[in-house]
This record gives sequence, structure tokens and C-alpha cells, in this order.
Amino acid sequence: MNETKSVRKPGEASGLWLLKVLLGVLIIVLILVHLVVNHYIGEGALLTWEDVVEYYANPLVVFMEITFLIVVVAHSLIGTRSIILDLNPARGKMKIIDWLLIILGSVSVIYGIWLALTIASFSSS
Amino acid sequence: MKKPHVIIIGAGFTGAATAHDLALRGLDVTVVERGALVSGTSGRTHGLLHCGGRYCVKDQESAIECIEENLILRKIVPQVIEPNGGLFVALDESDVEYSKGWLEGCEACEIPYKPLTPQQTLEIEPYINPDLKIAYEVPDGTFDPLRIAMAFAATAKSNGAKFKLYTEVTELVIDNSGRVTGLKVWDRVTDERSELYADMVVNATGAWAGMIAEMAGANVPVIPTPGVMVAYDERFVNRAINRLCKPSDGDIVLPQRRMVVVGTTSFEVDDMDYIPVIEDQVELMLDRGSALIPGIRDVKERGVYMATRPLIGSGLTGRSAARTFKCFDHKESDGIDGFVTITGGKATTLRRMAEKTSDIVCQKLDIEMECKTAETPLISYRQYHAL
Amino acid sequence: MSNQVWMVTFRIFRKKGNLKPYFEDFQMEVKPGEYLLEAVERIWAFKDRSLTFAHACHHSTCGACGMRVNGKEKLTCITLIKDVVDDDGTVKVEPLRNFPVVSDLVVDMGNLFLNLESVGHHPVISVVEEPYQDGIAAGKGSEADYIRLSDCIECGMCISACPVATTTSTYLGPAALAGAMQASLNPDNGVLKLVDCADGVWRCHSAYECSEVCPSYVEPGRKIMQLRRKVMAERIKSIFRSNN
Amino acid sequence: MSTDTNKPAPSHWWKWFDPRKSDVGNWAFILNRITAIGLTVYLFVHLVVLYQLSQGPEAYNSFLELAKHPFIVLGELLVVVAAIYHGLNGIRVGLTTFSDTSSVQKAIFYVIALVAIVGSLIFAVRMFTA
Repeated sequence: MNETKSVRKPGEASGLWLLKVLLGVLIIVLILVHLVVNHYIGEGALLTWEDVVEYYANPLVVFMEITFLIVVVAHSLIGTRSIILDLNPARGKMKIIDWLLIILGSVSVIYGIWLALTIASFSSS
Repeated sequence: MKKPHVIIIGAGFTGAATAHDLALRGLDVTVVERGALVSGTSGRTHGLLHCGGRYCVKDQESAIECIEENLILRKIVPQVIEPNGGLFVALDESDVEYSKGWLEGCEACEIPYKPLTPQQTLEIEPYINPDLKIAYEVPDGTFDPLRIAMAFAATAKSNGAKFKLYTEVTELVIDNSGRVTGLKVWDRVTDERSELYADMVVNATGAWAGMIAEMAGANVPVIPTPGVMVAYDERFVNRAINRLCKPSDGDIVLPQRRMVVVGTTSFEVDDMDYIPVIEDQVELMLDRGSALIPGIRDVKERGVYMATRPLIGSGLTGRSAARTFKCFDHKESDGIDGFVTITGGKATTLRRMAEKTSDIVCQKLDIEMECKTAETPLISYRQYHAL
Repeated sequence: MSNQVWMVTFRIFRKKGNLKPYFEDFQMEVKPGEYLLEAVERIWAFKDRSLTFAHACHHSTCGACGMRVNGKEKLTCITLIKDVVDDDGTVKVEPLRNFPVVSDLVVDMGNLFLNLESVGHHPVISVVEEPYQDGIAAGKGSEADYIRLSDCIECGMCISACPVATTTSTYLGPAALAGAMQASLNPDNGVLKLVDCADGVWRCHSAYECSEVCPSYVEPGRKIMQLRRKVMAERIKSIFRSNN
Repeated sequence: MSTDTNKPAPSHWWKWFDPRKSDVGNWAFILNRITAIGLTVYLFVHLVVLYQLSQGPEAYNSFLELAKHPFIVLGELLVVVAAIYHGLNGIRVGLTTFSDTSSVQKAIFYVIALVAIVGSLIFAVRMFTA
């Protein structure tokens, strides 16, 4: 009954934790860039569908938004995983949860890319 | 053959050490303790690993026990000992006067010492009163009270001993022939009462030994003698600092973690379950302690506590009473078989008290097993919780 | 001051066996300058012999008497009653959180001790190994020769205060991670690898409650951060080593 | 003492948010966790809602009309406040991790709290007067 420490959960070692922190820093940077870019290109607010489409006409904007999406989804899902880890799930459950999070993240990113490209395509047509 | 079952009452130093000794000799041991481990006198001990210097003038038997056990404990349980040595410091002419007899005592008891000039003393312990006349370095040490008991208990457990804490003895079970065959206990964890059977019961309750003995109609002349200890919030020294004088109040200052602890006093009480802190004595500790280490006056008090020594009654009281221990076979003293009491003594001699008690227990049970505790290193105190 | 007497209600957490826990009030005259453990011991001595609580040294070297006092972890032997009595004259005393309750105020801290053991924390160390931040370092000269008891008194209060430990019993916890930091002074014992895991140094969420309640200068939160830097530095170093 | 040494303590997730007599560090953690959960929920709701963009101008613009409701604006403000706090506390955690500043973590918290409040007020004024 004394060997509890042999059942260490794999996962969030320095790598994942560091990634979360770096992504966090990146988010702050991207938000600041976003605010600045938004101010100059979008001229303040994106209050109509037309505004948004026009904004997305710039390929740099599309690239930036997609990057932002990936970074935010990754950070939030690693964070979610960290919160779930705090609930001390069994090793097997954690594996399932990991897969669910990976699927959720992939679907979100693919959907987001599709959405961004769709919006961008409105301006060229 | 079935192993004889020995129940030890009390998980203080003596109880834990006796459990270790008997378990090492292969006996089946159960310790019952009404409170937590070392929650009586033992936990509240000053923590001085005596070299014997304190007793070498008036009580050489105790002094010799101390220096011998000191060296053994350093070997078997270094995990809880600060082996930095100690100083006996003379602050005035009367201390210097006392030192003559003291040095003779050290020689007689084979306690090694090294004289230091005031300058040499202040070089190694700069916070000692700079007005000192002379100091002697001796092999004192300090130990952690709870953890030394845990180390003994852990090793006892690793050899099969069981510890039942929060289990209070309510009655001794005595058969028609006047033999103690077990005890009735109250488990304070579950609030349940039960009866335990034993081939031998060892009363290792220190200052409370008289009360337990009375349950069997036996008499133990133990005089509960409390004293105060005051902890101050700075570690001024690395060595145990003793005043070089006739043992009196507040003449020892010990380092412990980031504190120093000054002790102690000596008076007698009847009810020892709760000893109130006497504020005049706290004041006295500050006075006496700051005579040795003036800086004590400038730091905060961190804690105050009273510990009740079990002194063996012999007509003499307080500081004059011997600090040695005594093991009573109640068959001889009261005609009660199956019942042994160990009391008196001091923390430094816990192993030897256990050895003596275990010898008597084994002799009574007709078992021929040598004591091996002096050569057996104790396992990590933390294993107490693993076993 | 010294003659002043306060009537204080001690609201004590009680639990026996599998019975439902409850709070019991004990009214008692105390001196405001007394330490809380004195009052708890007096309740046992004079009011209710069934009360269980752990204690030993009564001066903060053993770590046995940590409890939650008005919801906050306190080492009761060095906590003055006047500092914890509420305005309505009550003090609520509960066992530490995040440990199984044995009975009343006694908890089972076995895991804490085993975790400290598993990371190789040394109970006695050279005085230079846990240096003083401020205050006086005792002695002079070859201080490295002096041995002293380590700062951590294994009281479990940091575990009780830790928000992560409330749900993650496998988390090594502040005390053991601080112990690992101490153990990592010896570079060859593999402790940095041991704590580089989800239950180790990366589980901490920087609430620093551990450092807040630590009665013994350990500052576990700070040690965890130091340990993180050490683990990261070790990882970076090992990348270069494997390339050679 | 007859207990199993390694019996886990009972787990209650809501105790993460137990304010006890918490010090600021614990409040920082509680707020961090609440904002984390809130922002994650918002992120995915936001992604779903933006589907309207792919459905052409009518769908999206009518949705934008709906979004002018004060409750929605208030919700958006909460998201902004949460983001500001979460980001700033992230900086605090990073600082105390990568440098030996955990002894001043409380002071850092007070600074970020002040910045967060000022920032939130600026956004509040802008959003409700726009």
C-alpha cells in the first residue's frame, strides 16, 4: 500500500507546460498585433458582413487569423487538459480524453481554416 | 512455538525503544498509547543529546550512561541528530570555581573535553556572552524529539511491532493468581472499547507510571517534575550551550532548526495531564538564557511549553534526585506477575532503558536473546508511516 | 495583560469512526497570550477525554499540531489565541484538508512522509545548504561542518492549503517538491527526472498558498519555481549532451 | 490507528474555488481558472456563431443586429475583461516561474489587477458608447 509513486501519469511534463506558456505569450503578441492591424486596415470596427469580407481580402490578414486560431485553440485545449488532470482521472480515461481533445482541436482548426478561406473567397468572386 | 505477546503501555521514548528492542529479539509486540506518538513528556523534551557533563559531578551513574548512549545514538540514528558538540561556559568566578569538580567528574566518567579561551569560544560561537571566563567543548548534540521516536517505532514496525495510538488503557486484567494477563482499552478513534491479551505488560508511561501501576495495585515511586522550555526565533548557535554551574534553572540553550530553546525549571505536581505555563518561569528563562546569549532579548518568543520529567523517588527531590532510570519487576516488589514498569531516566538513555527492560521481560518469559539495538542502525523515521 | 482572561468558544471538528462529523462547542476561559494548542490540550484534559489531536514538541520543531483555524492552516503550538479569536469570541478548529481524517483533529499524513522520502529529502543537512535569507547565520568559519535539522517540519499545512491537492491526491505536493529542490543539490540522484512529470513540478498553478501558510521558512512555492528552472536547464543541457 | 495510509482524500472540484481565508495568490489562481473556463467556452461558441459569415450578408448582418442587445454587449465585455486578466496573470505566472520573483508575487498581482481594472474600464466605456 505504500507504492503510490510508481503510477505517475504521463503527459504534461516540461514540454507541454512550456508549450502552453509559449502559446500564451504568442496570444498576447497576436492580440496586440490584431488590435493594431485592425485599427489601421479595418479602420476600427468590423460592423457588417461587407466590412469583414473586405478585411479578409488581405492574404496577410487571413494568415494572421488562421495562426491566431491555431494558437488559441491549442492553448485553450492544453489548459483544459491541465484542468482535467487536476481532477486526477485514471490513466486510461486520460488517454481517451487526450484523443477527444486532439480531435476537438483538429476539427476546430480545420473548420476555422475553411471558414477563413470561405470568407476570403467572397471578396475575390 | 507461538511468539510471546508483549503489550507496552505508552509510545514515548521508552515505549518506542522497548518495542524496537523486543521486536528485534523476535517477540510479538503491541504498543498502546492514549495520545499521539510522544505526546507526553518525550515530545516536549529539550532535545539535548547529553554527553553527561551535566551530571558528572553529582550523579556519575547517569553521566556515564549519557556519554555511552550518546555515542551509540550518533551511530544508529544520525538521521535526526545535530552532532555539533556542546560548550560548558563559565560566566563568573563561581562558575570557574565549579569547573574544578566538573573537570574531575569528566575525567572520572570519561567525557572528552577541550578547554577554549574566550576568544576561541567567540570565534566558533560569536553570539555567546563575550564576558565569558572560559569554556569547554564537549560531545553534546541535539536531536529531534518526535523523529527519534519515529525512527525507533518505524524499525520496530519493520520487525512486526504494532502501534495502537489514541488507545487509552482503562483497566488492567488480572487473573486469580494475581497475574496481569492483558488490558482493557478505549479506542478513542472509533470510540470503541475492547480487551487485549498479553503474556507480559510493560508499563512505559514515564511520569504517569504510578497511575498505571496503581491499576494493578502496585506502587511505583515516581515524582512528576515539570519544567518550562522557551523557544526563541533565531538560531544563535550551532552547539548546545550549557552554563558551567551546578544544574539549575535556565542554564541550557539549544539550537533547533532556526530557533534556540532555553530550559528549564524544576518543580513538583500531582496532576500531570495538563501543566499550565507559569509566566514567572518564562521570564526567568529569558533572564538566564540571555546571560548565556545576550541576543535572545532582541528576538521574538516563538513557543513556550512545559515537560514533566519522571523522577524516581528516593527521598531526594528535584535537582538532587538521580536522573537514572529504574525497571520494576512487580513480581518482586508487589507480588504481581506479568507486569513490568520502566520509568525515570532521560531521553539520551532511551535505548539503554529499553535494553534493561527487555532483558527483564525476556528473563521473565524464559527467552534467551541478546540485545542487538546498540549495533542496529534504525531505518528512516518516515517509514513509520509506510509500514 | 497577563492577568486578562477571555471567555472563548472553541468550535471543534469532531469525527469518530464512520459516524457523521459535526462541530462541538467548548466554552473556556483562556488567557489571550496563550498558545492555541494549550487550549486544545486543556479541552482534552478537563472537558472531553475523547478528543483526539496530534502534538509533540509544542514549539514548532516537530510539525505534528497543524490544524485549520478559522479556515486557515496554523501550527497551533505557536499560534496565539488572541490572534485567531473572531469578534464574537469564537475560534473554529478543524483538521487539515486534503488528508484522510483519522478522528477529530487527527489526519493521516502518511502520503506526505512517503513523498518526502521518495524525492530523497534530507532531514539533517549542513547549515550552508539551507541558508538564511535574512537574520543571523549562526557561527563562523567552516560553517559547512555544522549539521542542522532541515527547515521542513513535515506539518502538512502546505498540502492542506494547496488548491491542486484538493483534487489530485497523486500530486507530489509543495512539501515534497520543496524537498526535491533540496535533494537536487546532489546532482546525481535523478530527482530532477522524477519531478518532471504531470504529478510533479508542472502540476503547480502558482497560487502560492503553500508559502503563505508554511510556518517554517521553507517557502515551498518559491522552491517549486526554482525546481522548474532547474528541470528546464537540465533538459536544455541534455539536448546538447546528446548531440555530442 | 486503523486507517489505510494512502486512501486518497475526497475530491471535490468546486474546492478549487473555495475562497477559504485565501490570500491573494489563491485569488489569482481562482480568477485564472474561472477566466480560463469562461474564455474556452467563449472560444468555441464564437467559432460556431461565426458560421453565419459563410452564409452571406443577410444572415450575418441580421445576427449582428441581435448582437447589439445590451446583454450581449455585456457578455462581450466580460470576455474582454476575462481575457485581459487571464493574459496579465499569465505574465505574472511566467515572471514568477522564470525569475526568482515569487516572494513579490502579491505585489505583481496588485499591479496586474490595477492594469486589468483600468483596461476593463476603457473597454467598457468604448463598447457601451460605440
